[in-house]
Amino acid sequence: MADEDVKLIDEKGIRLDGRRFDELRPISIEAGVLKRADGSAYLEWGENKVLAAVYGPREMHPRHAQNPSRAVVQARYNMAAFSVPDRKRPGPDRRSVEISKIMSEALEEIVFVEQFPRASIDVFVEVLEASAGTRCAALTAASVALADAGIPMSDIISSCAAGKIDGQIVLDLGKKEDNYGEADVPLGMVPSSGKITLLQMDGNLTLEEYKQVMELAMGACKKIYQLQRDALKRRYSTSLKNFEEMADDTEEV
Amino acid sequence: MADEDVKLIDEKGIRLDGRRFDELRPISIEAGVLKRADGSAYLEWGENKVLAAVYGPREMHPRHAQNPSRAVVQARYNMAAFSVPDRKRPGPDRRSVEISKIMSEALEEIVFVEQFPRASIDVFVEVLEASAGTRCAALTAASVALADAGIPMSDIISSCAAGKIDGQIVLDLGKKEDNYGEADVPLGMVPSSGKITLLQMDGNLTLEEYKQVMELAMGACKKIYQLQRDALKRRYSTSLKNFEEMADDTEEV
Amino acid sequence: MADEDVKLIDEKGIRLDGRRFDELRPISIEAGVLKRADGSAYLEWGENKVLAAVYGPREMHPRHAQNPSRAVVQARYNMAAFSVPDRKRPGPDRRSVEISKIMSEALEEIVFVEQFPRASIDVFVEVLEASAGTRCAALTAASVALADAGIPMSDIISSCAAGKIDGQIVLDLGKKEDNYGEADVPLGMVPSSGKITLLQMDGNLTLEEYKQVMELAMGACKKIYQLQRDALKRRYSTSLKNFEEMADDTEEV
Amino acid sequence: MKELISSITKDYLYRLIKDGKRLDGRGLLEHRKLDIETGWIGTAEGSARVHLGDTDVIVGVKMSTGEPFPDTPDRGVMITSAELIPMASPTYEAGPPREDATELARVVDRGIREGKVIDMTKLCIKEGEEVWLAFLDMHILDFDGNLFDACGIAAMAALLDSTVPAETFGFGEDYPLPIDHVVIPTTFYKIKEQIMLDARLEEEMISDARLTVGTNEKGEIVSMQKGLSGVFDYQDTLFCIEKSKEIGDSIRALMKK
Amino acid sequence: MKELISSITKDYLYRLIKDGKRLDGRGLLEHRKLDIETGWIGTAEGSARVHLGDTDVIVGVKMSTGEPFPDTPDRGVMITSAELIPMASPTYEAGPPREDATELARVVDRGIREGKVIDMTKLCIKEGEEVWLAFLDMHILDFDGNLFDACGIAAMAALLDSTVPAETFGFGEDYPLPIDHVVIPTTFYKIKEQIMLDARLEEEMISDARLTVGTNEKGEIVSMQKGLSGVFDYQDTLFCIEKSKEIGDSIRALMKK
Amino acid sequence: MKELISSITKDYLYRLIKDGKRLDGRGLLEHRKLDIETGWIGTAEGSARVHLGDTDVIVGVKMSTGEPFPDTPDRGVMITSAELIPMASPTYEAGPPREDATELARVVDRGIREGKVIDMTKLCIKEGEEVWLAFLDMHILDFDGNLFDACGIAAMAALLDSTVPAETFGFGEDYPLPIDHVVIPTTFYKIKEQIMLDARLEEEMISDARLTVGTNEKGEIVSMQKGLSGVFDYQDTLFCIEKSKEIGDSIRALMKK
Repeated sequence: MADEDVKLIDEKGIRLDGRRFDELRPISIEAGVLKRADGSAYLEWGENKVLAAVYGPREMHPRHAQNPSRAVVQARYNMAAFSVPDRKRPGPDRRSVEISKIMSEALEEIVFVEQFPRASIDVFVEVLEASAGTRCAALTAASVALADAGIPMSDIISSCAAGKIDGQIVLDLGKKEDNYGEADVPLGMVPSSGKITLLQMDGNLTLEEYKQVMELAMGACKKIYQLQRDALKRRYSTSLKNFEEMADDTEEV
Repeated sequence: MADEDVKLIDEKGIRLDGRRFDELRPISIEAGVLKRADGSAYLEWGENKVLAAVYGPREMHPRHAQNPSRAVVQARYNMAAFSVPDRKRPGPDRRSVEISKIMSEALEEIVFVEQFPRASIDVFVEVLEASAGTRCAALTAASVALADAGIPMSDIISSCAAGKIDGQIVLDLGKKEDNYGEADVPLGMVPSSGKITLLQMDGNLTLEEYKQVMELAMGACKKIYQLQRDALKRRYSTSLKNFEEMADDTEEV
Repeated sequence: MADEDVKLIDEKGIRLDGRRFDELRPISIEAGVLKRADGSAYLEWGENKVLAAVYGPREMHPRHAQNPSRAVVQARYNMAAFSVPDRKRPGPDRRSVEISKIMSEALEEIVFVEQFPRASIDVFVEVLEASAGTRCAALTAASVALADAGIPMSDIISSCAAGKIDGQIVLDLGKKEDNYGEADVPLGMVPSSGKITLLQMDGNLTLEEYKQVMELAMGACKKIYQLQRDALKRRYSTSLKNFEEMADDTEEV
Repeated sequence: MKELISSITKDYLYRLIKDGKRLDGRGLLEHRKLDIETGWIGTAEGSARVHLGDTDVIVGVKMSTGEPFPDTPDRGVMITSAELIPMASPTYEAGPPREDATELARVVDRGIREGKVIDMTKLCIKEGEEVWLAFLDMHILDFDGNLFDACGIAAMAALLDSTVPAETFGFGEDYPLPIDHVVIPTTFYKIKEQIMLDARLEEEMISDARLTVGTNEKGEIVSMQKGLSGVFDYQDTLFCIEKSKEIGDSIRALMKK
Repeated sequence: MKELISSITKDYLYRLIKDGKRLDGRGLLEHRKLDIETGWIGTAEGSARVHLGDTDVIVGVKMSTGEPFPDTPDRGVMITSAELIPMASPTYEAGPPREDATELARVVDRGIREGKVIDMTKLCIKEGEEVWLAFLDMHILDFDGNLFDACGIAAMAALLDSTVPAETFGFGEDYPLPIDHVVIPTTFYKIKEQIMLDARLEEEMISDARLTVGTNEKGEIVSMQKGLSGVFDYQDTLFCIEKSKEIGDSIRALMKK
Repeated sequence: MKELISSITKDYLYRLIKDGKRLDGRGLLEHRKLDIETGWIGTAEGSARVHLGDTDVIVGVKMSTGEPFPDTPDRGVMITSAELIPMASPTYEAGPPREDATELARVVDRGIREGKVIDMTKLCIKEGEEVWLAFLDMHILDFDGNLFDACGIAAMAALLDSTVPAETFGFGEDYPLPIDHVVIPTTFYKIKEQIMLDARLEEEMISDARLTVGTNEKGEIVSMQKGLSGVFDYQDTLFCIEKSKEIGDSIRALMKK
């Protein structure tokens, strides 16, 4: 992040992509998009395209990594080579290793891991197109995929960033805002309880600014929570409808 | 492969190295050339120099790769750094990984793998000098090494390529022919039964041309089969002679 | 090593750093400098700064590397990225792999490995600053760390190099002497018995010169042996004092 | 880890196949529903997502500039890679590319390269110094068998969708990636002497042998790859080549829409 | 391998913490004895060894020259790495950096980078062609918890100790590495609803959640990193930030001596 | 995996050696039948295959051009590597070079480098810019002990066989690789206080200590390497050096033929 002479907000308070300071980019979520995975979700968030798959609970390999008293949640965040303007070399880099680690830790909080000793619950997130905010998109999608997989959970995590650009506090930074802005705070939380499961911050904020940033991000998490629930509801009703149709078919016979 | 203005066949139908369209390069095979390996073979084919060694059946490591109902044939094709005009970096590249895989699959067909559950049969091929056609040379040598190791087999595999250069169908492409020719079809087969165990094709052929190519290659495999058998016979007779001499020595005592 | 027109010894026989031919650089050793390791030592030798830590005897991982009849001594020599003028890439290179191997072999000689079947005794040496002679410094420090860890040993190893610069035999080559000298002979030995546990030589020596080199190096090892013993004595007396103070405290209660 | 199949399923499949039938009611030489969606990824120069039944793959093309190979100084360079990401199957694990992924990438690569799909001479910027590099990356998202065809078709579609980003690199106007031929691979599986097209996962798992044939719009064969430890005979290969031309034509027609 | 702790120790620690007490008698928001020694390594451009209680780390800075990144042609480059060498703990093993080391290196790196500690524009030699590269290497020598603070402080101290070796590289006279801000990280651990500073190993092992806050000399927040699978609430974070400023100031004061 | 030997064989060997005898009837300081075949590999600039009894190795030399090291701008560069390919022994596995291979490559490399075998100043093309790189690759084909001598001799023979491919690279006429010295390594093994030359595999496996001494045609020592966890005393080393000169001379004579 570097504050250059790029103008990110105009005199009317409108951002480069037309949003106001407290507006999210468009988000759409669909649960249950893959066949082989136990649970999955596809999420578009602005120009971010993210796919999440869940396998498990299943036996942990290698065995020495098993935890005898609970399941281990292993998230893997991966960017496709073509997901960024300059091709990314395939395979994990340090950034994705770190994101995978903090995602794993965040998700472990909501899963009832004690119910599955020695098991692993694997969450795979593929970023197919990236445009700022992929870790929040990934965490949001992973939560839905976990729910879709029927993993027992206390609640789901919603995630969104807020930050500072051109000296102003704004929600959900876009690509240029991320590159030229002054601070970015990705937040992951359980909206119903206010529990913070993921929190990072880079840049420069006073305490007062931090408070404004958090207010925006926490508010947005609640909205995203609703989108996640809606996606799961649609998924369940489809499953239900399929089931009912099957039942109907059976009756017809 | 790229069709340049290199002339590969002269007006009399003679190729750069003096061969006619249906001629093989000189091939010599010797079985039982290494001491530590359970079986081995050395093969010269034109300027190709290839050494094959077989170890096994032996316990498969790591254990989780064992197949409880049969042996696994693991071939490893490796090129020496000095085997090509521009030094090759040691270690497997994608080409050698692929050749190792298709060689393993081809050889598994002829070995009575059901006789050795959980075992591995390891075939190591070192290309010491390479000059077009190394995969056929490797597969041909590996078959002899397997037989030399006394591995129970239904038959042996013979391998040879044919292809198209300067618009003509020819047998056993040499280095320049491979570089500037229009198509190459490496074939591995069990000559006695006509079973095709390895088949690749790169370039451009009509169906009619494909038929001519295959006729040439299948015919050549039969000749190579004879060379393989001769090598094994020489090997057995030497072993036998050694054994008889030992017996003689014993009697003299 | 390359004999250039760098003058390494002046007409009075004085070396670049002011030493005579048979003088060691200043050496200081401190035992017991780390808390978590079972034993440790810190050594400064000229501008070399070396830290050694010992863990064990402990269970060997992976299990298949265990030796059922004795412990395995595994030394790991590692240079910090900042220990040399041109930053070294982190991780083992071929040089450190070789030094680790010959250090492991040397140390195995003095440890009563038969007392700990299946165990591993791990010796980690970090070179924090390097200035010629780090392998001798490392082996010397490792011996002290092993003793500090209370590992049963027949004796300790002392190590020092000698070599040839400007045609003269000298002890303990410094950085420039190593770069521009004609031969270097690192020696590791048990001074009390004269057993040679480590010996390498690079450069050019006649048999006569070799004898002079060895005389110097063997003599120096005896001096270093004394420094090692002193360091251990200081360490024991500190431990003892601590223990006595604890005892005193207890009595006061 | 290997995909596992129960012996009951196995026997059931064998019985079906013996009668020329398949799990999903298809004919032996019929492929699954094929869905090709291009232009999917904004950050890529070209992209295609292909659903072949439940097999789901995405191929993205990225381009940049670099040095040509010394022996082809006036030609662009194509680099193909495949990742069998663990999302796609419970048996895929993260890590270095497995030999399956290597074979897949190389077979797709050869189909395009030997089929002269791209006119590489039009990807030369300055002979011997700078040419276009085209990176073709294949991601398997959902694995239900026959990756060779799904990826080969997706790769072809992604290339047809691609634009050379000349402007971004300061070399004049963008232009479509120059495509000379449309190569379509079709993969045949031999199970108990029956030959079938486009196996689903369970079918693939009990296959004895596999043969991929790539043909172009003129009906010429440009690549073949036999796999697995079973065998074909010569007549089988002729049969597969004939069928490959037919099916290739119908898929090429589909791609033009 | 993971660090292991007995359930007896665990329970004992929980009881202590419930009463706001700690193993070594410190207050919850007190850090251990901090010892900073700079200029330690002659071969480095700058170095610092930090003892934070029994945690012992060394950071060395090496500089050389190289190409800038295309998007920052007039700025130097910093490369940070951490090695959890097996010397430091019975549970560290040799090998590729573990995810713990990766997180550590990245968090220290971001604190310095985002805190604009180094004036990178003064590390430009020739715009777009040659700039100074600063390599920051962290070695953990003895591990008794809280590497984030020990390494972050050592890194800051090593940078303050560093000289740009311009003479050696033929670019005029040596000059001190240009430092604009002094960023100090402080790490808080949450155990059973109590928040404490600077955990020792045993405390770290039973921590539910971890929060690192980096502040500069103006009291601005420049970096935060929450870790572990437990949670903080919003008020917790405000509390940690306030404390971080205070403690950061006292450590900055210590470094000036 | 380690080579294994039965305790019966072990005891038998010990008894033989005590009496100064060996498995194959050789004297303690006699080496096995040595067979050197050069010019074997057409694609290499030089090559040699060496049979030392049943130990069978091949060394190939490849040359290309590249940048010199900054501290030796007027000298060529030699890069040595050894592969203990799994063909050679049931205990070798494919994979990254093991520490045995590393030591082997480095000891052979040092013998040649420190023995000033190649006149590196004659491998300079343009000072500071372009020099010849000589890659020396050692392949172990059959392993029956004492790789140090087999590879060291094969390397020396391959270098003597090598031609600098100046024409191919456009630098005038080909010329023989400039060789200044002929260095021969000889390796001694200590078993139960007996010192023997050129151990076979079984002997190597029960050796306490190993000492390799490289000498040149003037009888000067150019490299030594002690290995294994046993010891030598000073007198042993003098003995080995004396013998090494003798044996080195006889092998040098053999190579001239």
